[in-house]
Amino acid sequence: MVEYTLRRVLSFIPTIIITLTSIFFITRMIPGSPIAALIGHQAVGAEQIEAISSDLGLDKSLIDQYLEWLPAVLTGDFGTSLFYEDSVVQVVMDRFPVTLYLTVFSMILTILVGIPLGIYASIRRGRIADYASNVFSSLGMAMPSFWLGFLLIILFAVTLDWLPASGYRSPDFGIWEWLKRLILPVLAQSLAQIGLVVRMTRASMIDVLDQEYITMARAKGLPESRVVLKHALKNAMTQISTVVGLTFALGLGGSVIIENVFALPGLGQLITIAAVRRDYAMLEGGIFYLTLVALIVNLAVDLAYAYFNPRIRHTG
Amino acid sequence: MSLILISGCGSPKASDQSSGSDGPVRGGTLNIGLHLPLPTLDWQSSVSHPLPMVFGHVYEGLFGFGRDFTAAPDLVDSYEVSEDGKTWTFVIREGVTFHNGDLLDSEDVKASLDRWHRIGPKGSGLASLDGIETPDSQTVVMNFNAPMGQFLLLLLGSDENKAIVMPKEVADASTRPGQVTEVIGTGPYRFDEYKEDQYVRLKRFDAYSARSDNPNYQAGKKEAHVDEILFWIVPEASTRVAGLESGEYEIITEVPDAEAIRLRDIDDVDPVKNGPGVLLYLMFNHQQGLTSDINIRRAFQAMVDPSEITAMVVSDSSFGKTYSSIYSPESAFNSSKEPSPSQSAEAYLNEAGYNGEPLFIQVIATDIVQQRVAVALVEQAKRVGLNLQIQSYDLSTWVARRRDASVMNMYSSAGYWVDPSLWQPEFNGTFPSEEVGFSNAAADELFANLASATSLEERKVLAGELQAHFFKEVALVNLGYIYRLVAKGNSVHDPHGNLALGNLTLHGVWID
Amino acid sequence: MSKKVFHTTLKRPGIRRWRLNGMLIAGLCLLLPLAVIAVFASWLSFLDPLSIDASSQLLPPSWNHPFGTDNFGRDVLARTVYGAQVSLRVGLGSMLLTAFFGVFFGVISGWYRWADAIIGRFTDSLMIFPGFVLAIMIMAAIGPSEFNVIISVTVLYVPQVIRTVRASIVEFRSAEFVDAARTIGVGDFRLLFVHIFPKAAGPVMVQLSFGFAWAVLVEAGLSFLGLGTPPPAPSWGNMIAEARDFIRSAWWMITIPGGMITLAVLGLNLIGDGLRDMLDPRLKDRGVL
Amino acid sequence: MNLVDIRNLEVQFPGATEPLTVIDDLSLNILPGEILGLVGESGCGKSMLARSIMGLVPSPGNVSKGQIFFGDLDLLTLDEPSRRSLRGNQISIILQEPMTTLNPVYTIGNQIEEVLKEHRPDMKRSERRQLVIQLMKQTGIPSPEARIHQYPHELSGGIRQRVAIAMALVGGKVQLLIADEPTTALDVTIQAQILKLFVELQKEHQMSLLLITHDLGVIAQTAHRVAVMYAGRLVEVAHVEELFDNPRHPYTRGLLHSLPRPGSHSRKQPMPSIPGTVPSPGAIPQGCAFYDRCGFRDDKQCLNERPNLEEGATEHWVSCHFAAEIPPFKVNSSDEVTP
Repeated sequence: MVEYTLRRVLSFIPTIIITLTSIFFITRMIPGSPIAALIGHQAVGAEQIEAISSDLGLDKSLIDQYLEWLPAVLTGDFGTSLFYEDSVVQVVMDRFPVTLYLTVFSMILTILVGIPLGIYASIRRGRIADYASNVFSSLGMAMPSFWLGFLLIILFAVTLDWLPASGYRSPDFGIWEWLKRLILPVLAQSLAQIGLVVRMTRASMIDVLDQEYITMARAKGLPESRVVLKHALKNAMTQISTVVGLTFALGLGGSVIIENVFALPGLGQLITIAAVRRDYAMLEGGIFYLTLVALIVNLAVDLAYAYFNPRIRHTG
Repeated sequence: MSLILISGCGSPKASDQSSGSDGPVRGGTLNIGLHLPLPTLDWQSSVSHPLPMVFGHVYEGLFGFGRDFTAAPDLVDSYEVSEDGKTWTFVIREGVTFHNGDLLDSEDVKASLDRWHRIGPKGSGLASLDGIETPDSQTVVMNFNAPMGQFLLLLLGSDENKAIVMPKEVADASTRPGQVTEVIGTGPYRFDEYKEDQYVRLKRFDAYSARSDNPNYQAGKKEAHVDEILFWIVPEASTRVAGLESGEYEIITEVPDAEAIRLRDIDDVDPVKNGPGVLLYLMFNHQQGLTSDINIRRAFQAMVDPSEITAMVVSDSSFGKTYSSIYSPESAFNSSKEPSPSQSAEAYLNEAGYNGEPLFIQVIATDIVQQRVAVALVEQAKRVGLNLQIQSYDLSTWVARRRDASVMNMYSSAGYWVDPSLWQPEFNGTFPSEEVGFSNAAADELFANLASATSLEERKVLAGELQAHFFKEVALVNLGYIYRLVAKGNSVHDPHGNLALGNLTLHGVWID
Repeated sequence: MSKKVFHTTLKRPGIRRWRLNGMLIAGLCLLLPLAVIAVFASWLSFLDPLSIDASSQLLPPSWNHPFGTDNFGRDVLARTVYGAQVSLRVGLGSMLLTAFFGVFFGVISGWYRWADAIIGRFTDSLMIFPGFVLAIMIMAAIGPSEFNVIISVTVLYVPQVIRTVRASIVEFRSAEFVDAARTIGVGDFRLLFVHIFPKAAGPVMVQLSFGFAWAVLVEAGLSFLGLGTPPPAPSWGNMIAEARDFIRSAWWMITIPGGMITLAVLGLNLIGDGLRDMLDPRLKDRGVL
Repeated sequence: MNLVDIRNLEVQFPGATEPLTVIDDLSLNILPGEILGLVGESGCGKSMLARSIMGLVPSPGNVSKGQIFFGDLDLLTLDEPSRRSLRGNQISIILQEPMTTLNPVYTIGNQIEEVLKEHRPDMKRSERRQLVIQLMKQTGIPSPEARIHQYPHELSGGIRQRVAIAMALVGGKVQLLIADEPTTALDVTIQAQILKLFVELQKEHQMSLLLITHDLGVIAQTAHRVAVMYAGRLVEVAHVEELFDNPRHPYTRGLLHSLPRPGSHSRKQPMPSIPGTVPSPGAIPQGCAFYDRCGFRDDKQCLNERPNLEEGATEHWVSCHFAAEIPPFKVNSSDEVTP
């Protein structure tokens, strides 16, 4: 297991370099220059533009820029944001908690609801509870999260007036002040994820429950709860953990749009604004850190997979 | 001059009257739901919308807008202008301190004006400045090589980019646009904290030295009743409204006018119609492409139906207005009107030999007003056989394309004009770039005459001539006026009616 | 009842076969009416989805406007129907492109080891980015338009199809009929695309039908962010974006397009489920992906 | 006294229109200490019978009629906890495929020990360990101390099946061991070893063994008595010598004919097989289930009247209308295989 972990962690390095390279070239494909955004509506002379341009290193060739950029970035230096007057990493770290709260809470909710519901549906296969959970998960996956967000706002904020419609306050303002603004975004974010996890849990549980070793476990006289939770679930977990990891990555991507709906000042919003402002450094840093989280979760999932599946652990 | 100050329902604030006997209460936190994040803390370098709303309370200029949208003295105690309009001498009020405790003197004013001139979007109006002298600590003398009749208004930067005053050390150290080292002003509130995209906190500046004359919008005696002002960044309009209703915010900016009808029916919330009227107007590429043909521009002039356009932009008809002048209905120059087009749009298109070629209006994807204007224009163009299409861009691409004569046809803009000379930066031939802009000797001459005209009557006549000239040349097309909606909870008292004026100004505002 | 069923008595006879057809039928029932109306919209005399009318702004649903009107006085029903066209075009267009590139590169990378390394790296680097982020980056880079949405959906989805196709091809690489075909001199290209690929087509079909649903969601999301189909085109995502300011005063503006997206995606997912159970029994009872 | 007494058992699955009967009015007993072979083609209901005894008929199937006595307990009326306390403890089962009967994610030690944890909760950990190792030794697993930490995928098929056997026996009180095709998936040499192990263990533990197989050779080597199943019904039950010498049911005879015997078939002659196919549960004829494939049928009685299982000779039960008339069995007489 140690060796496996080491190997997986080492394989992380090329992945990161590939990620950074993709980010660099895709963001530099974006038309329009950061200078235009920086100077806004005013008329500025050509000399001034050149001055700013060379100040920002934009007058060099793309390859030169890349070769200067990559080593710096690998040491964690994404430069200074054009607009935030602060190091990119600093700005990203300011926003990071918001996105993390959103995605992690959504993930926790997804796991707490999705896996048990999927297990329940699998053991009630073909009965009403199974169909009900199928309808629920199919609808959840079909609804666009941002639309669901608005429906939740209409219901809980406008009609019932129980929760704020959007915005964010840091925990400094009090736990409830903080938490109550995350409830609706987390709900909107989770529903599709729950749908996915319910379906995958159900499917892999059904696969597993049809296996002979489940019959065998029952034949040993084990109570049904142990059969399902010990013998079936651990086998199904290999697949479920993969889906959970994938769902987390999808959630990180989806957070961009949810942060937009609920006006949460997180990484997603930062990335959208940076894209509009052509704040290359900010955009690159933002996307990289968002992707990095996805990669780390992926790694964790791989390790979990190995943990649940001795065959991988020993031979993989 | 008639100002529309009171909310659309026509009932003056009952709460204000009833509480009038109690007088202002000191203290409390005022929570504002602000519609946009601050792109920068450097107001001097930006015309961005929310900046005046926040920093108007932190910084002061030599002058500020008065209730009648003329320049009223603020940091200035007295001033005089030479006969030729080229030399302006200001005497600064004594005993004004910055938020860092330093005393304001003429060097600070000079450094601030220099920086504004250098990097301020509206500071470019000082092109004819020869130099600034500071004969003593309270006196600033500015010399121009041309008459500057509009100078005081210019200092107000259309209420978007005012010539504010900051300490000399800060002004000198902050060389790059967008990056001010410290936010230090002389206003009644001091800047406390900005949490990126979350909130801005201002605290009352207890050492503030107010003027002694009557409160007058952004000038006169400014009273700071509340202890702190928290501007919450809430880009989502529905959230701002919900927050207002739940009492989370006391005041919210940029309320969708669709909400006005509903808000009037809610007891503890007051909608406030905010003026002066904002002109929506269409700007063209005057140098290249189809729109360089005056007959095409005239077709647009003849084709537009401002009543329909404003109806599309605002949802509540009381917030739109058709008004055939490029000066705000609330301004002193509201007497002169545009004539009517003499031919139909189809006839102009015929003259132009137009044959269904596509024309493009470029919009900023995130700008709802621009988008709505464009949608309406496209449909109106369709009716006269003009093939107009929308091109939607992010802000910076939009800005870049606007300067590019080979791709730009037209865009819509919005703003209020309370003085004819304020049009000068838009039509001096360099805006948005020399390759695109409107440049015209007759207009230049009119602007020059305005610069040396000091009497209101004289200026009014020139304003009328300028408008007629713009109409004839179709420098721009008037698309109608809209009013903005601000809303407050009725715990908020605004004895001077400042919330109905221009950008959010909270002087004199107090809460129960 | 066939003999086969008797042999599988331990594995619950009969039940699933009926259900899988049920899913396909349910999916078609949801989607077909929508698709038919969208395709024949021009013949069905809907109102002009673009024409504005200051006298009928924000009208609630009525006989004249069954889904009400929006803030421009445009008929929401007409916009919904034409919005369906946008969604269908994006879904169909991106899935056709995805199928073409996915199958081509998938087959190549499954067959030639040298290509596998290159294509594999490429797909990996595209799949690194969490979901939507790559789409945002691409749309920011190439600008908002319906065609660009198709491209960006394709870029996002092609790696998954490449992987599926590749896996099937690798499975067949050493199959007997392949050796047999080779010995009688069938060329690589013919072998791959005529003999092998059709055997692997089932999973691709299934994946494309889920991809279609996903494309509808991505288009809506991008348009909502202002990065997709530009206004005034009546795309469902645009309609939701435009409805933001009116969620209190005009509920029909936001509920209807969102409901349509939900129905369409639900229908497409059900079709995918049904197809999967029919074409690719190995994956029975699996979810999307 | 019977160890197991099955009376008129019927197992059904819900069908599209009416329930499908997979075990039809089956009565059978198992004596203490005997090895009872249960033979039949795959799908005839053998495994379902085993699962009925275990109480593990897969949903949505269910036992719709009959009784199963284990000693004097009627298993079908017991509540679930009581049944569970018998399973793996007094009644154990070994399944066909050792690859899939062991849970891939737990060590085999864990999986064997689990039985003890369930049924002998008072046992200490170390005692359990000891017992597991002892049982593994007994089932012929080399170096059990190391093996208990291994996962199923690290073991060979034969060892896995031995693990399954150890798992079945570790409870220590086993009275009935059901082996459902325990050697089918194994190599021939391993098959013999495992069968030998079964016989040894059966004697040692003094238990009854229900050996389910489709392989008459296996039966001939090990069983005391044989029961033959066809399409959910029992067609013949007899002592093993009696059955092989004097099969009375045409189906049994067909099976015996198709049994390869050294020298009994020339290379040119194809090995005889029973023509036709087993009817599916929804399509069983009203009369004899074997009617379609039978060489002795008549068109009246066999078609319309279901034969009962009757004791012809001593302890030789047959269900055939013509049991008495059919001529003595002669290997290679091909007269009876075609209808």
